[in-house]
Amino acid sequence: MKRRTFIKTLGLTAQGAAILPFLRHIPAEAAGKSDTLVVIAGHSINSLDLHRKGTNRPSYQVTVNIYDRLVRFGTKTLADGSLTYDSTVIEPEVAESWSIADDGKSITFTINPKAIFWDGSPVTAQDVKWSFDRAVSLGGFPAVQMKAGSMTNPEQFVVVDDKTFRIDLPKPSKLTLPDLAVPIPFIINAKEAQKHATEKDPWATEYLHKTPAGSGAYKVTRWDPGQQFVYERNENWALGPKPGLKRVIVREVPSAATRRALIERQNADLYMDIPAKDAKELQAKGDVDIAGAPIDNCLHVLALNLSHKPFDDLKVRQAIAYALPYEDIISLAAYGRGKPMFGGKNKTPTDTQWPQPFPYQQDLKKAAALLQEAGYAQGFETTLSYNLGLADWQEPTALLIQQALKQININVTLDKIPGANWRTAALVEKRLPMHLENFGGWLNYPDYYFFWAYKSGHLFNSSNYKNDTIETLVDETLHMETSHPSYADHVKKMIAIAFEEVPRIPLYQPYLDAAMQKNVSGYTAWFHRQLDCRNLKKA
Amino acid sequence: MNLKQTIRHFHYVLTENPVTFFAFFLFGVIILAALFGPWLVPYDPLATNASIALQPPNASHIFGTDQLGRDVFSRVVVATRLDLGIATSAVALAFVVGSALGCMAGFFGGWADRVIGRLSDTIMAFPLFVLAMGIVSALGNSVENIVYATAIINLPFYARVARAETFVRRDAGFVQAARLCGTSDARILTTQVFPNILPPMMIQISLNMGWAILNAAGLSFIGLGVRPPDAEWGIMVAEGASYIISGEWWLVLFPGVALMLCVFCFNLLGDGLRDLVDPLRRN
Amino acid sequence: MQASPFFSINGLSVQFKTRNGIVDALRDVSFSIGKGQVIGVVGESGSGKSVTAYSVLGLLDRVGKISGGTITFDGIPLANAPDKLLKDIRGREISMIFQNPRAALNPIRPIGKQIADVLIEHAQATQATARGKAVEMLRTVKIADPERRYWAYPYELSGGMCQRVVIAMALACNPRLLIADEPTTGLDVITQKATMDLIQTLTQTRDMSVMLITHDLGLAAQYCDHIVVMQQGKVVEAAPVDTLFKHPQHPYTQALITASPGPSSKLADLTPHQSHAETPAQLKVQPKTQRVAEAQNRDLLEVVNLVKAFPTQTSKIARPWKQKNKHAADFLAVNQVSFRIKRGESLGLVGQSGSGKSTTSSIITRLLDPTSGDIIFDGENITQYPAAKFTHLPQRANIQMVFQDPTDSLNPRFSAFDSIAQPLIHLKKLTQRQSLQQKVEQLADWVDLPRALLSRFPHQLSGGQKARVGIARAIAVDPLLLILDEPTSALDVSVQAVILNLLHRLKQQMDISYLFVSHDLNVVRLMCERVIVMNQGQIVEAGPSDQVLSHPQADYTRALVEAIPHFTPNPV
Amino acid sequence: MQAKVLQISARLLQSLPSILGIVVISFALTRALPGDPAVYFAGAMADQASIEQVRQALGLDKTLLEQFFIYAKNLLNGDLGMSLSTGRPVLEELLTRLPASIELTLMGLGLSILIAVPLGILAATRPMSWIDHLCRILVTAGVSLPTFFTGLFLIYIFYYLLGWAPSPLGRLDIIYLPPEHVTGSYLIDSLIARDMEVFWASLKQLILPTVTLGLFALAPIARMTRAAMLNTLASDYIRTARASGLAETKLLITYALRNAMLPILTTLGMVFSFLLGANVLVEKVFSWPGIGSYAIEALVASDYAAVQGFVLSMALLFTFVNLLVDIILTLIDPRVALDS
Repeated sequence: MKRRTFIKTLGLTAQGAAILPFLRHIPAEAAGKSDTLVVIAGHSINSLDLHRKGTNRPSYQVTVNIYDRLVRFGTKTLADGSLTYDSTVIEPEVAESWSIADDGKSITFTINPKAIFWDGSPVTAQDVKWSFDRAVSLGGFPAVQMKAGSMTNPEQFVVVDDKTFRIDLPKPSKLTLPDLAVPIPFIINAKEAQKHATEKDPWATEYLHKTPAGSGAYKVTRWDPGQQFVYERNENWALGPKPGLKRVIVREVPSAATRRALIERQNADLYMDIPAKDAKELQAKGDVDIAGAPIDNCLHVLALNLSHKPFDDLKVRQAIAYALPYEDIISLAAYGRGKPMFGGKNKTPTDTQWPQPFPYQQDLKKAAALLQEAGYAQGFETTLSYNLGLADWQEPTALLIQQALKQININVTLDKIPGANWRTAALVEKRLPMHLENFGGWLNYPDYYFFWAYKSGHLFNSSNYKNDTIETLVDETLHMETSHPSYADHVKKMIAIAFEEVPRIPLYQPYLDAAMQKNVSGYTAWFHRQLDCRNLKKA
Repeated sequence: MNLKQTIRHFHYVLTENPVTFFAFFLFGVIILAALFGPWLVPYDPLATNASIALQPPNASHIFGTDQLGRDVFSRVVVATRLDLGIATSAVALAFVVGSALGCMAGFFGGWADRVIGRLSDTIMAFPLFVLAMGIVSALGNSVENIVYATAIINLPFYARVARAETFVRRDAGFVQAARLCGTSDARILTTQVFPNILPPMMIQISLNMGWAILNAAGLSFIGLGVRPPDAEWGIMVAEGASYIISGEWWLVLFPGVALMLCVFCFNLLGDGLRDLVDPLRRN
Repeated sequence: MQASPFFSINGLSVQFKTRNGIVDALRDVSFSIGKGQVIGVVGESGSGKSVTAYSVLGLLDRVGKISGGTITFDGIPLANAPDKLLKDIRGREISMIFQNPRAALNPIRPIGKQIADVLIEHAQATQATARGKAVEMLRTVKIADPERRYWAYPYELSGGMCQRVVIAMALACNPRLLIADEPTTGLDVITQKATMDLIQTLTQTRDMSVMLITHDLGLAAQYCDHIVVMQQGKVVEAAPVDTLFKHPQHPYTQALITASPGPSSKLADLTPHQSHAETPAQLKVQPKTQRVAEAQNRDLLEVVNLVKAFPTQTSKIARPWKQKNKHAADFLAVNQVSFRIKRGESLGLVGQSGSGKSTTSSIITRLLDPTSGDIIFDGENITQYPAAKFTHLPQRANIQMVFQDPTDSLNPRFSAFDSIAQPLIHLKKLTQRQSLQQKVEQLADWVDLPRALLSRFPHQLSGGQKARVGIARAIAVDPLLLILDEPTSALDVSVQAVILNLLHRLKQQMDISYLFVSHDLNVVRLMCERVIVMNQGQIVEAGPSDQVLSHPQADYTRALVEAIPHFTPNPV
Repeated sequence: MQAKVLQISARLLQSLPSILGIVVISFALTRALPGDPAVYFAGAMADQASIEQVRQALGLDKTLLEQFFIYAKNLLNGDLGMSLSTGRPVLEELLTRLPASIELTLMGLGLSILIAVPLGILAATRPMSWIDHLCRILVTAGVSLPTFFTGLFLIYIFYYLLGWAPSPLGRLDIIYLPPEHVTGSYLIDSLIARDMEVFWASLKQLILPTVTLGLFALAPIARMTRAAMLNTLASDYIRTARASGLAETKLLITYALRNAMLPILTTLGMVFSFLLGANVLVEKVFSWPGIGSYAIEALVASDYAAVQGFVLSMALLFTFVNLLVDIILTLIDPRVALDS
């Protein structure tokens, strides 16, 4: 017999602090087995607890897979046969049912008795309250996201009885229920966690950082920071169809070239977030499947900062919008993995579709004329900044923009900013005159996008754009049901202003691409852009 | 007569060692490209052209085109000036400051020696590439800062060589004789000692040139290099590296070979220079 | 000699390939050595004597090649013999010892092991017996406590002991011929005598033949039966010792013999073909009438209780934090030295290396600060100025120095002109190009340096020429006191003779006082009226030169005098 | 012997100011890094208030001097702080990653010694011959290539095209388990565990990165070996040994090489530290879980504690390696203790 190391009994002594105590061994012959999936990703996770400060974006997937939420979004099959989440359908998860009060100011959930934590204890309303209290109390991103669903205060979370939980709202909002389906309001085994809470750390962040306590379909059985982590199926999970994979191994491979080699040589089953060029080429080769669809509510834009001259001048912004080489950008920077957002037929929107093409396309004469009207016939000098962490699409885009603007006498200096400094410079201090931006809203409503990206002072409004009509319109529309009679009208007005004023010039709507071997099925594209292992299967 | 002798000596070293001859030839080509590169190339190295992106080498683009349709040959040739500029200024800076400090440490000894010695020990104890990374990211991503960072990490090497070479000459007969002639220490250091430590320093310079170029390339690889769209070998290799697997080998091969030849040339020149200036081998 | 000598070299030619083309190092060299015979090969540097020795054992550099002739050892041809054969001959049949014994031993291997290596290599011992035999060899060469010294490293032994270890290595396998290449150069005279006596005893008892290569005629005369004189790669004369010294045939041999200073030779005898009476026509030295008249009898220099202490390594390591009050552990290089020099007088300062004579001269030159004591120069106590400050004082010009190593003391980047001009520019503020040129050329004339050589750099000058540049530089500023630190020790005898005469002439013409530092008693006697002898930092004897040399009072001086090898040259 | 002990302790004392300098410089440097860690760690969509909250939690609202003293105090207690980006103690992180880097570096160094020293000797015994020139060209070509280029190229050929090498996924293929932790080196640990299969597997993973790193170290070692050998071969004691008829191998190894080892060893110490720093790029290409890749990420994230910890541990390692070299030198060369 080959002396490969097979799984031994669970619960052997842990070796070193780096490894979780559940399981000591990595599955043998993993890559070949049909119940084990090897995933490669470019980034490292840094925590198993999404509420903790400093938890990075790649870590969100852990929460998605190992914790449950009260509700989740449904899934749907697209025309090309690929699966995607359905932002219009909310399904039960821990909550078997819920009812919204007639005034819309509270939602009451009944907890499914089949919801059971890993340690065998049932999920109770107390657990949900503790988890939600934690999400709004620890501050940082979780609190901000909860706030989008009008949840800011622990007092809003009420334990009616063991199996009944109620959320009180200051006013009715269409965003509350979808906001409960995002990764943030996950449900923690409060009794387990509280055992490890201390006075200094009442929310047990140190414990949950390394030791999750949940009820989800998967458990993390091993985590070697910077190298890999392993999901193992929770055999007792009953809140949905039984996941098809017993084990998922996520390897972190920093070099994109190496990742591509691995998927091509079939040493990995699935490659999340594959760069557009590789996606395009691998699709053409046909050896692996590429699943990709435009990301909802997400745009790659060129943002112009209105607090820098001459971008305060509408004509200058429009001139630039007419000067951009949209088609080149889609072919050379996005490699076709982007949905055009230019060349719209109408000056004003005819429907509430978002995002939709803006009524601009490259027309250098028009651009030059507009610039002349604005008094900048001689052009001007400016700096175009982009994020080094996203250089794979931002650098070619920036170079193409630079070349194009040169033709209308705008001399652009490129400035690449390391990922760590990007947020400070672009979003917090909002000091970059011209830059590339890629905000996407988790909740798929145009007004949600405008709330973050066009409202004065809001984080993703890196253009320092301020428009009184937008301010009022967004405030009025944000919590309004889509069925409301004035909803469509409001949204169209907002989009019309964005068309006209262009503080953010959309380039294209990006795709989220994943490459997988032919025997992998069930991949679903999610708004949070993370891998959800529950639907995956391997033949 | 002196000139004649020098030429003969030069000739001897070159013919005795074909590798050095090759290095000098290469050096000439590199200098030519650095000086006249922009006038020699067939295309604008910055001009993008979507219709011809990622073309393999062909008759009109002998090194092919890159992902934005820019001519790789033109970019490789034009990059020579920037690369050589970075390396030269960094090495010159390190040489001037390092040898000044090293000479003082070696000549005066004592307190100056201890402080300068500790300082260079401290810099040397840093992982040098990481130090360069830190400096560039702290000071900001620009060509000048790459030059400063490269100069700082090279500094201790010059200081050390200068110190050692000065130290052995500190009590040499001709230094003593100069003292007897009423020459001040500062003058002795500059006119008597310094010219004599130049040969070993020259070797160090030439070896460091190659290293400085590689260093800049490494910074580019992790995204801390020269700003686009400027053509620079390191960036081109770093960018092209991710295209190896997808089969666009020309993106990385040509700038890579240019980079290698350049570093190669300077390294060989260092060896050649050693032969050329070594007084022991003159007789 | 018999018909077929034991060892013979016949018509040997050796060529070296250099960057300036092919150079003949040896041309048609022939001589032979009989069994038990001691042959001296004598010549100045570049005469090819060492090349001859290296050719015998095939030890020439890669660039050297035997281009003709034969070397026969006991019937075996050695010239261009295969390496395998030579390897067996080396150390077993023919051994060699070298100059600079410390460098000739592997610095990181115990000396005993190095001897054992040779024994094992030539199957004279097994791993088991090698050690005992090596210890035995060490005892043979009179190394005390050989069992313990077996494990000693070369740096732990004195130069003389190192040479004895090298001899032990060479004799370990009882070879039949020993080639000794300048075996005592770098050793002081007393050690030299002991070493040579040892070689003589050991080779005589073993009936070995010896080829002694030396530049020192006295040494050759004392220890050899037969002498071969070489010049520029050729044998110019070969004769038994007595014949050679009594009736030298070749002019070169004659010159060599006369140029070697003996216990009774006069300065003028050394260079008989040069006329001493007349000075060159262009040499017009301004008489320093004022200076002379002023104080003929006053002391120019008075040194009082001079002390120089150096911290030792151990005192530094043991107490790095205690920088003060560590005199007890210090090494006293100069210990309570006092003497005087009168105006126009020459004082010899004699001692072996490490005796403190160089430190003393450096302190007087004010290149070094004394720990205590006074130096009164021309009526002024100059110890009041620290060395660093003295450089800038006008008094600086009055004390100048000629350095031991003419190569090291000239800046390789300065031409001869620049070197000589340096003191004129800095001390005499002579900056006008024309007068500078004039003055430098005049100085060159004074020291017999052809003006054409002034534009050359040190590496383009011969040793004697470099020495002249050094002297010209020292006298450029009309010093009152010139310190000569072994000025001729790096020169061949014939050049030494000329330089000594030059120095003597300059002293008379310019009325300079000399402090002549040397290890060579014969040279000191020629140059100086009075001499002081130093040993271990202290003065052991002082007095008029002739008296000290002919009737030494102190034991140390006596040993020194007795150890000088000499011959009695026949006046030509 | 006592002198040697004193010598070594004096060396240790000497390195103290350097280490202090490193602590200060690394602190200053990390504070000079742009980017506000508070903003970074507050996460996406954080507002001003939550950023301030994070800032306080990180202690970044205190003055620089205060921060430095807190840092220095913690250091003295052996506390290198918490890595902000991974949320684990820096010390623990470094200890798990250091063996990977050291194993790789030592392998690379070992490989280049195996190639460069014989090459250097060969070149030195035949100076200016075609062999000499060839050696020179070979090793110079090795050092002229950027490591990330060599690394990717090797992956392309030996993994992607030929499929000879295992997938470039760090220290061990997924199907194997790391051996029981004893030394941290997978090679040694698997031998201790008598698990030959894991041994071969980790050796296979090591080959490509080792070659990449080794190529880079060839030049300095070969160059120094050649120079040192030329020097010793020209020395008097080699001539004496040759005149005594010692065999050529004995002459080259026992006499020449042993003496040439002194400068070569000093170079090796330098090269080791240099490689340890230079392999940051190699680690990135081969997904090697070493401290180099850790440092890059920490630097990009302005993760103070991690960068400082990395720099400090590298400096200590550097000091340690140099000390080790010195000790070996005193063992080889009886004179060293007395000199300098």
